[in-house]
Amino acid sequence: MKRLTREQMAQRVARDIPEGAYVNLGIGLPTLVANHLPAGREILLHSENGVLGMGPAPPAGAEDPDLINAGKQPVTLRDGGCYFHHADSFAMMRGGHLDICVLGGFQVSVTGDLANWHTGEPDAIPAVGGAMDLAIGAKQVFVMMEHHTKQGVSKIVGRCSYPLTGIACVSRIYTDLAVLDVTPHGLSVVDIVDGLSFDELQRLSGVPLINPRA
Amino acid sequence: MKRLTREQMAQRVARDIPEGAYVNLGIGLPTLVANHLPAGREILLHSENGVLGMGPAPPAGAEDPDLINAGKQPVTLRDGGCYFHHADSFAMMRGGHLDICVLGGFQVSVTGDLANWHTGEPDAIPAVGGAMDLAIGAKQVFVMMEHHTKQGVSKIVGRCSYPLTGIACVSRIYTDLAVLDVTPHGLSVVDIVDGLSFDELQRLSGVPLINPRA
Amino acid sequence: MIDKTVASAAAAVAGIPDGATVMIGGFGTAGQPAELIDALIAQGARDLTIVNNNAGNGDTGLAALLKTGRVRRIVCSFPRQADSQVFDALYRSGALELELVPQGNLAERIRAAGAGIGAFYTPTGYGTALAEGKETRLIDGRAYVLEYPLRADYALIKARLGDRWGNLVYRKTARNFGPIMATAATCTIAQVDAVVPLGELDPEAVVTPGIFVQRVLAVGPAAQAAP
Amino acid sequence: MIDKTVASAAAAVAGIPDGATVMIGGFGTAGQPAELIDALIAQGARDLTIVNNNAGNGDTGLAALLKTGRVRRIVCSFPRQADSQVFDALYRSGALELELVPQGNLAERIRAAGAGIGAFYTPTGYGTALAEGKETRLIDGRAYVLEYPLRADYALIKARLGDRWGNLVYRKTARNFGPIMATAATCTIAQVDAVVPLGELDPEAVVTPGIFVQRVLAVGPAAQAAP
Repeated sequence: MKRLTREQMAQRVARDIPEGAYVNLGIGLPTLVANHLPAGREILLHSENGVLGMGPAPPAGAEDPDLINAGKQPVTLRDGGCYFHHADSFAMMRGGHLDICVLGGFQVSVTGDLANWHTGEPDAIPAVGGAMDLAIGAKQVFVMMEHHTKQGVSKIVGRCSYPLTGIACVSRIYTDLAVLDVTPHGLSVVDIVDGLSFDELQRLSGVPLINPRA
Repeated sequence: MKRLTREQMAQRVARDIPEGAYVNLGIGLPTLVANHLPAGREILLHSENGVLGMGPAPPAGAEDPDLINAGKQPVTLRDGGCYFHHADSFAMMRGGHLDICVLGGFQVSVTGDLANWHTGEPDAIPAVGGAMDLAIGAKQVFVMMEHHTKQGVSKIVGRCSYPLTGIACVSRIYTDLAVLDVTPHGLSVVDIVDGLSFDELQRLSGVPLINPRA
Repeated sequence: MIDKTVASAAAAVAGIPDGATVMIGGFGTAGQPAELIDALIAQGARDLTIVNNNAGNGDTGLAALLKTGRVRRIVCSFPRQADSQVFDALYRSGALELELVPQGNLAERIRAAGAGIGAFYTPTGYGTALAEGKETRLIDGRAYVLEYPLRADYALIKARLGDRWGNLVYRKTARNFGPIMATAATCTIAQVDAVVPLGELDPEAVVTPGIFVQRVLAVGPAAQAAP
Repeated sequence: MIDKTVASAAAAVAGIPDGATVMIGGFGTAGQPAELIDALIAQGARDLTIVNNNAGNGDTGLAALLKTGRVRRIVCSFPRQADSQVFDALYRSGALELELVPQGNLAERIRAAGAGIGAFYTPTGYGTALAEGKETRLIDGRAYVLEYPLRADYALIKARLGDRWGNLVYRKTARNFGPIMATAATCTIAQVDAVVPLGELDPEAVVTPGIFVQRVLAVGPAAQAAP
């Protein structure tokens, strides 16, 4: 069994984003998804700092400090894109208009709770940004994260121990080992990395998984 | 004593609107105020259907059906004026950004309650428009109305018998007989039409008035 | 390739079912999507709830729709006008239910639906007949009424220009309710004077981003000059 | 004649008292009104409450203001950044009070202040530590948190162009919080690259109508190219 690289995870997420989708890619790992969107599909990227129809990073030297994404990296605007202010941008997110948002995660629970903004450690400086708005606002919330912490502990849990970002908000989880759907009955396996069996995946996960092929 | 004409009432209101004021003129009688604003003063007219910096009516033949005021009459736009949508327009009104609105009235009470949208008769078709928003939103609410009904009954009352538009919202009343300020102590006379004494005005009014010169 | 343009007025209003709540843009006739309303009349959906600032003028547009008898209920701020005879007769006969809403509450409730707000406290209407029976609250010494979002299944709106992604710009005070209704409906249908190539609308001046628009119908500039 | 332009940065920030609540536009450094912040530092007001999305980057702009020790409290959504060392040190030492607000609630609370909304129910944050102790309500089966408006005495914002009536247009994603902060402050001060004659801004494309702006300072286009 070979764990997916970060780029491979991004590729796997990108495969599930259909033509015409309005999508917000969270800062960090999810940002990589932009590099793997199929060239043949028109997909509209939203960034919470007031832009829809975001294009790729500009060539070196052509950066515009007034045109950035939510991660404060320079981006470009596609033909047909437009700008709006922060309240309009978050109305778009909170009003249920985005088809998909892709977020990073510290933990996801078996019922789709998400923890991704704060480790809860007393000396950590908290920062939440738009994560809570995306978690409750997008029609589908994809979470993209390693299956395990660096210490080898499953990030898929019965109940999040880190402070929550949103309750029962996650639709689907993409890890370096598998893709899991959050269903009313629990986490259902969509696919598994090559060379890993369902039983092995189950042993590597913190919660009971559903094998739809069983 | 000679009652003011509608144009004279409009002239009297216009005198009290200072340079730089943001003003909404309600439909009906208040619309006349626009014709009497001193030429030397820059005053910005707002209309709730999404325009700030409204100019006078266009010459005949130059009407644009897409450029109208709240009374659905053709208007023009001054240099420096702009358009916005209905939620933004009412945010402007309700957020306390207009300095003055001028409204018509059926009745005003001694405590500044206003009734101006509905006679309350069972067969009357109601229509409220933006009156309730202006009544609670503008920094100052001027009401402009005849002192008496056609039947000779005072429209200045102890308590409105018509359905209310807003509670304790009126700042100043302009009638064809007098100008009255709504104060915590009651209605205080600002000025009286030529040839009418305070005592006569008091007799013609439905509530006790305050004579600040007494 | 995303292409939200539709070829005909009939295609634009296809699928609107009986019983739908339909927002219709416009303030009087400014911004009223006349071609889409005519198409809705031809389409035949009935038992409709209509949300508009007014209740029709003369005997065309919204008034003509009311006249078909297919509207059960109207939510508006200013039904009574000099030329609202169609509404007046239906209302007096009891054939049409009216929910009268102060214009600012109407706008804010539509915006709230589009923005995901569950309810909001508004000062407008407090202590009046239009707030009767509604929850109230004193906040920092001021009295407010609790109002709920107003959503729709469809919105029919009129804009000046659009593109195949559904971006829209409007014309003068015909903008009015269009941008907020677009955010509050599951399916927003915009009639425009013309569809322009992608990238032609100034990204700083797009008023309705295409995310809020599902169908775009070009009706030609004649519509704009029409009375 | 209405003329909201001021001749100097010092005149722009004149009168901001100790203890004031000051909103500062910008998302990171995009849209941050650097010249106005420098003028506020020179002006000397202390015991300030600052509202901004972030808590300063590097050691200029907002970070430099924090470094003066004149900010008592900051309301923001994303203080921790790679280059937020000034904030980090002040926060860890307990010298700076932090109110952390989800970004959408921050934007909506600012908008609510400008729009006269008394409070609103938002789904964001429900069940999380950031809604602890706040009133909640179930509406149509969904859980919401009650949030209140966020007002300011002053707003310092950056736009691209302005005119003597205070109308503003912005540049790309530097627009961000500027338009809503302008509505929520008693006195809004805008720095612009240039002041243009009245009527030169397209009335269809004005983003902030002048009614929301009290002072306009032209700082020249150099400001825009600055990092």
